[in-house]
Order: sequence, then C-alpha cells, then structure tokens
Amino acid sequence: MAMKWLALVAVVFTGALLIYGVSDFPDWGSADSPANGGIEGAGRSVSQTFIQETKPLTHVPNMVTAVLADYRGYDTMFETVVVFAAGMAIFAVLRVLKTVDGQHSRVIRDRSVDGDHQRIIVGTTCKILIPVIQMFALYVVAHGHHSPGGGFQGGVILGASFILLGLSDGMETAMERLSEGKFVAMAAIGVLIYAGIGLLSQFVGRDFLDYGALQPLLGTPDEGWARSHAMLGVEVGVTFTVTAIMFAIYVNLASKGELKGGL
Amino acid sequence: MDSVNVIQSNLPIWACLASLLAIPGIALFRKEILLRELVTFVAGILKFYFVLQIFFLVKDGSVVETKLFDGIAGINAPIVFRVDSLGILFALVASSLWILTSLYAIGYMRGLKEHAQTRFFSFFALSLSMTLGVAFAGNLLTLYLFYELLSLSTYPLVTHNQDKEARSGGRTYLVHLLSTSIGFGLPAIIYTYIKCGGDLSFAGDAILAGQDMGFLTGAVLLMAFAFGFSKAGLMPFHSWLPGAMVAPTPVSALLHAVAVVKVGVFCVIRVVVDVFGVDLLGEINANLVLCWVAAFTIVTSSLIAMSQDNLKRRLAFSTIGQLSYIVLGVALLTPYAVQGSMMHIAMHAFGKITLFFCAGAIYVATGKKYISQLNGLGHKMPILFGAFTIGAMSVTGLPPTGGLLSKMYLILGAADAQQIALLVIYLVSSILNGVYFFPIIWRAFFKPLPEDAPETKGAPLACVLPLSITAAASIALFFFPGILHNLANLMMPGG
Amino acid sequence: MIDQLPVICVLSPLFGALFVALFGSRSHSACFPIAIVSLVISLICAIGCTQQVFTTGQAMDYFVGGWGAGKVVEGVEIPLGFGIQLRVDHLNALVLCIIGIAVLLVSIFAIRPQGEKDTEKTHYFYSLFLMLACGLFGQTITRDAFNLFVLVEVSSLASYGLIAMGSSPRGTVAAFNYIIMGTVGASFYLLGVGYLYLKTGTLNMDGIRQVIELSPDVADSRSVMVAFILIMLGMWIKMAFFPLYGWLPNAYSYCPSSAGAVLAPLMTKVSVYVMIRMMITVFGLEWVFESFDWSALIVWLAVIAIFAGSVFALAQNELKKMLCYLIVAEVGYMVGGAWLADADRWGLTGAIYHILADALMTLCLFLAVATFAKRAGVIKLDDLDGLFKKMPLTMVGFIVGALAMIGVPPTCGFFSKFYLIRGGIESGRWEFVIALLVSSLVNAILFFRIFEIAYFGSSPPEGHGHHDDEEHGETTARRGLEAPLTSLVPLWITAALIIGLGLMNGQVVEFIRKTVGLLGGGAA
Amino acid sequence: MVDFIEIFVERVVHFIENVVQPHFNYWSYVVLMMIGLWGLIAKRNLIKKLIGLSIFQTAIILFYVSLGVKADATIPVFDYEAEKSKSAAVVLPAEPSEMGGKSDGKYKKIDPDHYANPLPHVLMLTAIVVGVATLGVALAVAQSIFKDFGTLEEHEILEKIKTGDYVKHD
Repeated sequence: MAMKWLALVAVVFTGALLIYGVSDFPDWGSADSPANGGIEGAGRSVSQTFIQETKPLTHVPNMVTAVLADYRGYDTMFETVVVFAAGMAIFAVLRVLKTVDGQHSRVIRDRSVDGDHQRIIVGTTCKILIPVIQMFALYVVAHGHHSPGGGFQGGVILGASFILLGLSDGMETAMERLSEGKFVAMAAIGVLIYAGIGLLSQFVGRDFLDYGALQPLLGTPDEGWARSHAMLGVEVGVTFTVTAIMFAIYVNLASKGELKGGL
Repeated sequence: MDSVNVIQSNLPIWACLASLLAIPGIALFRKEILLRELVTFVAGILKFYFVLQIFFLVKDGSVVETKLFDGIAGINAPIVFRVDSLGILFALVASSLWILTSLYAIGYMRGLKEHAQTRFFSFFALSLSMTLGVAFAGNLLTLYLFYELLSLSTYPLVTHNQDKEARSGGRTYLVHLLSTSIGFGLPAIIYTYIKCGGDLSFAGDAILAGQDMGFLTGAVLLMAFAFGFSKAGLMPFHSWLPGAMVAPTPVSALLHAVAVVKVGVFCVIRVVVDVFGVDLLGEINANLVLCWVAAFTIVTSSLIAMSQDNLKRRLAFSTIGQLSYIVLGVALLTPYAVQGSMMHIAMHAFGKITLFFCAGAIYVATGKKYISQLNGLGHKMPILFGAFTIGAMSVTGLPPTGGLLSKMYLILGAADAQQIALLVIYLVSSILNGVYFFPIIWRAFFKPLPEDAPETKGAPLACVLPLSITAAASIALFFFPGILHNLANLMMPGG
Repeated sequence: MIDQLPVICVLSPLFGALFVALFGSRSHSACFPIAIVSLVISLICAIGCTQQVFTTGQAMDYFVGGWGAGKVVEGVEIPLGFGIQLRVDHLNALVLCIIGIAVLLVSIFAIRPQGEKDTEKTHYFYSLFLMLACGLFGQTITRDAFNLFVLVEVSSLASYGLIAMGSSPRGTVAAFNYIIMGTVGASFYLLGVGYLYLKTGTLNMDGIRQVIELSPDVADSRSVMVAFILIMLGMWIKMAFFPLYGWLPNAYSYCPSSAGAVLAPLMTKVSVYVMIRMMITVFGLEWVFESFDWSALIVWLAVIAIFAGSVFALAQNELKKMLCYLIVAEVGYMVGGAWLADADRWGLTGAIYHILADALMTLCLFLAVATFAKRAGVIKLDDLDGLFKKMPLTMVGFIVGALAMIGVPPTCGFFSKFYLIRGGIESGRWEFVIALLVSSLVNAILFFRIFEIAYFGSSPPEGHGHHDDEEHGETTARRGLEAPLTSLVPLWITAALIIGLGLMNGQVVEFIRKTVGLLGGGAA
Repeated sequence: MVDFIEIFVERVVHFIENVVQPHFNYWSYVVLMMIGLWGLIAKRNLIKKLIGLSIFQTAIILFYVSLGVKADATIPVFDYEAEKSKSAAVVLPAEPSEMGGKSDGKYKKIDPDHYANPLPHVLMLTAIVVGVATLGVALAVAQSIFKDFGTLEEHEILEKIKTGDYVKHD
C-alpha cells in the first residue's frame, strides 16, 4: 500500500511541475516559436538553417536523414553504440555458456518434422513472405535519402524478417542462417563501418565524421555528393548493427540464453 | 622580531629525515637484533647532530627556513619548515632524549622479551620525525599536518601489547585526539585563516595582530585552539594521557612525558605567541580564560595523582599538572612567565623522563606496578631510587635541580602580571607535587622489605645507565641554565 | 594532430570494445591486451589535452564533422549548434584524466577473472567495460545537451550489463531497480533539455546560456525554471543524491567486484560533474544563484544526505554496503559544496576538487575491499579478523584510502574538506560546516573500528600483553594469502595518487579556479 | 441555479478554448507521462513496471515531436513540385543531374515555414532506439530474475531475499 501513496505523491508532484512549465509554452504548431523560428539577436535559427541549407550542402532531400547522419552524426554513432551495448549486456546477463551437463552448448538442428498441420500453412506463407520483407527492408535503407527511412528502420525490418523465420521454422533454422558467431561479428562490424568512415576523414586530415573530406576518395563532383554517399555508407553500417542486435535480443530472450530449443 | 635574518638551508629536512631513513634500516635487519638496535642508535645520534647544527645557526637570533611543498591554493600556506628559538629548544630536548630512550628501550625490550620489536622501533622512529616536524613547522597548516600524523603514528605504539586493555586504551587515545583536532582544531585554523586573509605563516608579526576582535570571539577562538591541541592535556580533554599508559614504558617515557605531550604545549605556545600575538591577547585579555582553565587543571590533576596507586598513572596525572604549568605560564603573557614556561619544557622533560625510566626499570626487575608493592626496594636498587629522588625533586622544583629555576621564572611572571591568585596556585601545587612524590621515596627507603619478597635481580644496566644520565642532566641544568636562558630570551625579549 | 586528441580519447575505448567483441569470443586471452592498449591511448590523449589546456590557458574546441560555428562550408555560414561541439576546458580536463587513470587501473585489476558464474564471459565483460569508459569520456567533454543524454545512456547501459552479469541473484534484482531508476533519471534530463530547446531554439550549451543571458523574458520564464528542476532531478537520481539513493547500496555491493571497483568511483562523480557543468555552462551561475536561488534548501538537503549517509554507514556490518553509504555521504559533500552561493566560489572549487579526490579515494577503498573479498572471502566486518597479518600490503593501501576519507592532512581528502569548510564559512552556511566535521568524525570511527578488528583480531586475548612466542614469530605461515601483483600494483598507484593529489592541490586548485573565473563564476 | 450552471459551462469552455486548446499536445503528453509514472511505481509486477517505463518514454517522444510541428507544413523532405510551382521566377536548386551550382550563402528562397522542424524528429529517433535498448536489457534481467527467483512479483522477490530461498550459484 505504501507504494501506492508514494506513486500518488510522485505523480501529483511531477504532473503539477510539468503543467506549470507548460503554461508559458509557445502555441502548439506556431512557426515562429524559438525552436522553429529561432530568437532574433541570437543568430540564425539552427532548424531553419537545416531546412534551407541541406539541399545545397548535401544534396539530400530528406533533411531528417541529413541531420541524423551528417550534421549530428556523432549522436547517431553513439546511438548505434547504445544498441551494440544493449546486445552485449543481454549476452552478458542471459547467455548460458556451460549447460547443466557441462559441455558447451552446440546448436543441433532436430530434423524431426512434427506433423502438425499449422506449420505447413505458416511455413509456406513465410517462405513467400520473408524474401519480400527483406527486399523491402533493403529498399527502406537505400531510399532513406529521399523518403522517410534509413539505417534504423531498415535494420529493424531486416531483423524482423529473421525473427519471422525463427518463429515459422523454429529457431534452429534461423540460427543456421545467422549463427551466434555471425551476428555478434555483424553487430561489431556495423559500428566499425560507421566509426571507420568517420576515421577515414581524419586520415585525410580533417575532423572526425567530416564526410566532405572523402570527396577525392569517392571521386564525386563536389563535397556535397561525397556527403550524400558517405551517409548511405553510414546507414548501411547502422543496418548491420540493428539487424544483428534485434535478432540477438529475440534469440536470447526466446531460449533463456541457451540458444537452443527456444520458441 | 621581523628584522631577523633568514638562512635558507635544508638542515631541518635532514633532521626530520634522519629517523625516517632509519625505518628501512630497522626493517632490513629484522633478523639481526644487534644490527637493528645499532641503526636506531646511529639514527638518534645523527638526528641530534643535525639539530645541534641548526642550533648553532639559530643561536644568534637568526631563523632557518626551507620550503617542501606549496600547499593550499589561494592562501600563503605552503608546507614549510621555519626553525626559531622555541622550535630549536624543543627539538634539542626531544632529539637528545631520543638517544637515551632508544638505549633504554633496547634494555627494556630485551628484558621483557617483547614481541613485534621491529614494528615498535620503526613506529618509534616515525613518531620522532613527526615530533621534529611539529617543532620546525613554519605555519599553522604544517603544524596541523604533523600534529595529526603524530597522533596516528603513535597509535601502534600505544596499542603495542595488542590485548584488551591496549585496545580500549588505544580507542580512548585516538577518539580524544582525532575528535578534538578535527572538531576544534580544524575550524579554528580555517576561521583564523579567513580572518587574516590568507597568510598563516609564523614569520613576521603574529597572524591575527591588529585584527579587531572582541573578548568573546577571541576567547572562543583561543579555547578552540587550546582544546583543539588536546595533547596539551587541558581538562576536560586530558583522559587520553592516563589511557595511553597501557603502552610499554619507553613509549610512555619519551612520548608521553616528553615528545607527544610537549607537542601539545608547544602548539599552544605557538598559538599564543605567533597566532594571536602577546599584545592582541593582552588588549582583549582573552588569556584569562585560558589561565583559569590551566589553573583548574593543575589543582585537580595534582589531587587525582595523590589518589592513584598505579605508579605510571600517578606519573601521568603529574604530567598533566606540569603541562598546565607551562600553559598557565604562557597565558600570563608577561616576559618572565613565557620564558619560565619555555624553560619548564626542558626541565620537566628531563625530570619526568627519569621518573618514567625508574618506573619501567622497577617493572622489568620486579614486575611490580603498584606503589603499595614498593616497600623497601630502595635498599635493593639504591642507584635507581636515588635517580628517582632527583627526578622527583626536579619536577617539584627543589634547589639542586633545574626545576627550581623554571618555577622561579613562572612565579615571577605571575607576580608581574599582578595575578596573585594564580601565584598562590603555583605555590600550592608545588607543595602538592611534593605530597604525591615523597611518600613513594619514603616507602622505598624507610619501609622494611616484606619477608616473602622473592629474590629480585637488579634492573639491567641498559635501563639504569640512561636514567642516571637524565638525573645528572637535571642537576646540571640547575648550574648551567645558560643555553636555555638565552634561547628563551630570544623568543620573548626582556625580563 | 594535437587538436584531434579529444575525439581520439573517446574513440579508442570504442574501437577497443568492438575488437574485443570481434576477437574475444574466440580467444579470451586476446581481450586483456586490446583493452589495455585502447585505455592507454585514451589516457595519453587525456593527459595531452590537459597539457594543452594548461599551457595555452585556452579551452580546446572540437566540432565533429567539421560543422564549426562561424565556419563557411560550401558558401554557407554555419550557426552555433548546427553540429556537435566538444570542448576540453579547465573543468573537465582533470575529470578526463581521473577517469582515464581509474579505468586503466581497474582493467589491470580485473585481468584475473574471479569466480564469476562462468569465466567464458570475460570478453563480454571487457566489451561492456570499454563501452562504459567510452561513455564516461564522451560525457565529460561533450558540449551538446542532447549528445550528453546519449552518452549517459551508453555508460548506463554498459553499467546495467556489468552489474547484472554477476553470479549473485541479489545483484540481478539490484540491477533491475537500477535500470528503472536510471532510465527515469535520464528521461527527466531529456525532458529538461526538451523544455530548454523549446525556449532557446538550440541544443549547444553555450548557445542556451547566451539566449538565457540575452533575453530576460526567456530567463524569467517558468519553463526554463522547470527545465532546470527537471535536469537537476534527473542528475540527482543518477548520482544517488539523498532522497533518491535507494538503488546505489545494493547495486554496488552485490555486483561483481571488478565492476563495482569501476562503477563506484566514477558513475556518481561524473553525474556530479554533469550537474556542475549544467550550473556553470548551461544556466550560468548568476541565473542559478540569483533568479533561481534555492541554494539554502539544497544545501540543507545535502546536510541531510551527509548525516544519513554517515549514520547508515555506521549501521552496516557488510564492508561493501558501508562504503556505498559513504558514497552517498560524499555526494552530499559535492552537491552541498556546489550549491554554497559564496562570493569567491570556494564551495564550488571544493566540490570540483572533491570530485577528483573522492574518485581516487573510492577507487582505492573498493580495490582493497575487492581484493579482500577475492583472496580472503571477506564480506562482513568481523571477517576482517587479523587481516593485518594475512594481507599487510593490501591493508596499507586500504589505510591510505581510509585516512583520505577521514581527512588526515597529507592526503587529498583533507584539502577538499578544507576548501568546502572555507566555502561553508564564507557563505555563512554553518550547518554545512558542522555536517562536514561530524561526518569526518564518523568516518574516523568507522575506519578505526575496521583497523581495530584487522589489527587486534575480532576478540583480542585477555590478560597481559606478554607473548612468549619467539620474537620473529610474527611472520605467520599465512603469507600465501597476500594479493597477487595485478591487484596490488593498481592499489598502490591509487594510494600514491591520493597523497600526490593532496600535496599538489595548490596547482590543481589554481587550474580549477580558472574555470570558475572564465565561465561567469565569481572572481578568479 | 440555472445561470450558475451556464456560468460554469461558459467558464469551462473559455478555459478549454484559451488555455488547453493552444497547448493541447503538451497537456496530453503530461497526462500520458503521469500514467506511465504511476504504472512504474505503483505496479508490483516487474513486467508491468517495464510497460509503465515505456509509456513514460513514449510520452517524452510525443512531447518532442509536437515541438517541431508547424501549422500546415509538410514533412521535412524537400519536394521539387511545390518549390517549382510556388515561385517559378525564383532560381531554384535544380534537379540532381544539373546540380553543379554553389549556394550564395544568403537566406535562401526555400520558405522554412513550409517544412516541419527536422531536429526533434532526429532526436526522437535516438530516444526511441535508446528506449528499445533499455527495454531489451530490462527484459533480459527480468528473465534472469525469473530464472533465480521463480516469480516476477516484486513483493514475493523481496520475501524470498529475506528468507533466502533462491537459487544460489557457486
């Protein structure tokens, strides 16, 4: 019971504080609020600069992707690191490396076809559906420049396709496609791609994650296009990590860390 | 005072390091006892030699200074050594007596086959270098730094026996010293530091000279310092001293009769002379509070001493009384009284260490600790009890011993300060000293030896020799007080 | 090359973590060298940055991606806050070095895998450990409010993993509570940044402060005040400040010992650093102490934190739990110090110096306690029986840490208390001064209780102290229990640093005072 | 009595019109957040706590996204037709193929009020991913707790810790 009172007090206090804060907000949807329109005398508004300068700077129509991957690329890199850290933490917490009878857990695929009929319906539909999902996922990653999409969204869809395979044909078949060694490496390589591209611009002598420096490398007409292509490279890195970690989370939670049997 | 020429030399660092460097030596020769004792002895002599060097520099009124680390930012409080006449007087006493004590300790330890002697001698050397650190401290921060380290480095010595009493004795020892120094000392230092705008050094005129300070703040600050440096044994924070009697006798001889307790008094003198300055205290006459606290301590401790049957506890309470003599002398602020208190540091040191040596020697020889058991021992150990008598006379202040001179100055000082009541207290307490010392001598010489007393072997030579030297020294100080006198004169001209 | 140092400092543990994850699963022995190399590189970068800031007296700016404020890219003049800015100034240079040193020492300490559930997880441990280091480095030097949130999450996630991977079930329950509290704290911080962004239009810390100083109606607006409260609430949860400390004692005492040795000294201290960064750089000290002006209340909260921490520490009989409650008390020191609105900012200087001092002290104590637990199975206080004889060398390290906690002069603990007390007196907050003194006394009692048990044995022999065992008997047969070199060396280096930081506190504080002077604090 | 109700209704309508309506989204996010906070603290089942936590985080995402909203603005993706048709005479950044030209650095012709503010969307992409990661780790820890304690009710877990009957590893 005490927790209920504590919850009530906390909720009332925080709620009042937040409402009190909301009272002198600019109206919802007003274009000249400080966030959207900036404050006179405090220099050009950052978000207006994003909107107006993304096209000439990076030739990327989708301003969100430009801000995400280029201007605030350092943020997104650490976001990928957060995903990677979550994967590692889950492995650390759940993964059982020595099973009860002491021998290292091997992934063995039980071939016994249990003849329940649902599997057939589910199996065939998934067999048709999964390749389409994966194609769409790659489209979402590649088309992040022009329409809402990008590394995270594409990665999740790709991960979902592997989970769907796991659900339909049993975890072992999914593990055959993507074994533990593979997806841990895949996750690490994803972040390595991202940080590697950033490091590349440092080797050329400019700041970290300054994609403009890759212009001579990529042979693009001007630095803007180099930024656009580098962003695509970075999105691919993110996709690797997110796919691997989503699948890792599913696999670990489903099988309580033994990576065998499971859902 | 401020036109004194300052000599930069790192002799004081060498003096401190002499005993510190002995520790690896002691640890190295743990197995060969003889070599280890030799190292302690050599370190003692080396240290005394360095102190003598500094003495010859300081003799004509100049000051030796050297900087170790620049301490706290924003204020002029680097960790620096600055040896003046008061510092060198105390250093001379401490280092000379260390040589004798280490000789005595070798005899004592071997006599009782004590355990963990390596640890004992290394911490002994460590606490000695901390004592010299306090003597040479150039500013309030360095003083506080070495003061704290001294309390910590003497803890293993006090709890050397590692038994129940040692544990409780050690606990009271530390709780008193740490809590008073952190509780009173630290805020007092920080308040002084803020008041005087960041210059804590003792050079030049006093830190707080010229500050407008009312009687109340002055008195509170002075008492915070006095109780902060609770090693001076002012009541009610005195009970760590009897508690520390649990330690083996060489420790209580050197540390709790000479080094540690004198550090407390030394700090109080520094506070009165160099932090407040005699004239400021005189104006706001905050010193009366200190006078009456010291007077109260003298009387009560002498009364308690009379009731103690344990020989070492009686000596401990007598030390508390003698320390308050010195504190009272300084608090009177008149030139005579301050000089008397400085001389009393030396006189009391030699007298009291002899008494403690005798107590230890009796214990080694006969295993007796209580005065009631000392009947007739005088015939058995005539030299020992002869020295005991001389020591007692010196502490009480009778003619042939040095104690008389310093008490004479103190009484003259009290007269100068028109404090007749305090003068009477001085006289009465000297009589009280006699009352709690002479029954012991009378019992040892004139009471018959109980028949069933087992055949006692004589005290080892290594114990008897140092106590006879210190007894002779206290007599010599009566005839040649020259060194002490002009050192004291340097510190407080006139009188 | 020299101006690339801040980023390399953050990136090398990241690359280390990735390589450990890649190669570690195959050969566990490869993990340790990779970790050491990457941490040594970042430590060298940290020291290089401090050197640079010290010599030039200027802060080092770094704009990731080349989007520097005022720089013209493709004919477009880039406004402040367009990209993410990193900055190493007088405040975080030293914090950077302390993190570098602590992380390196603990990684050396953690080389010998203790009896964790299964030792095959060393590569997960090192990967999370390095990501924690990367998060902490990033948190310290970032100049972008939202980027700070992401890096707080990186280090928090790594710490959730490190705590939960232990073998004790109580550790996992503590980890769960820590996840809930940590996420709520981070979300409050995120909300606060959102309110700020809405009112000021930029995420860059300097940008926000310029807007607050520029337009009075933003400065006096309610939402900026609520934003400040939210950010403070978030950070107080993260640093376990008094009312919100519930998660800390269990989390740090039931986690694996080497994880505890890195989390205890760093996580709470970096959150305190973030709070001070927010006060100085984002809101500006004038705004915080004049228009916000709750310092009296918060100093009283800090006083309660100090008393509560000390009293709870006294009540514990588990060694690690006791140290955890001491951390809660130390956090009270720092928050109280930072919020003393004294004219010359000595309280703030004391708080910043205490971040460095306390990190070292806690590291020393936790390393020693971890070694006791590992070698002699010491959990409760009375298991410390006679430890002086068994593990004298580790005990010496523990003593130095304990003396620093009590505040004995040559160690840094004394000097940080000195500055805090000075700040307390000058700002007239006597309750803070008394709290400091009382808690040092309580620390004295706590640690001397431990020394007594370790020195005497829990029940010393009765009667007279005479031992007739032959004189050289004190080197008893149990010499074998002494800790291995890999845990002794870090302990002794930390002990030496504690004393060194104490003696060098003059220069260190001069260096810190420049921050307080430069960024709108009181007189330098 | 009747006019009292009218005044009351009129007052409420006025309140909604002027105070709630302009900040509608911000009030709704606070309500959502408080529901999450209540679930987080009051609920005893660990999984319900996690659900409360994710509602708490989703509310923040709602707040951030409603920051960047501009009345009648499209999604922040540059659409050529609208720019071309709006002011044909204006020099526009051309199709990708003929891009070559540098921008002249002055305020561009693109009208920022036409597009929503992209920054909150970027921030929330990160916040969503962080939320997922934390949720993943929390679920893993919850499963590990279930393995050791056999229950997910917090009060039962605390009971078991007191009595000490949980799976103790070596």
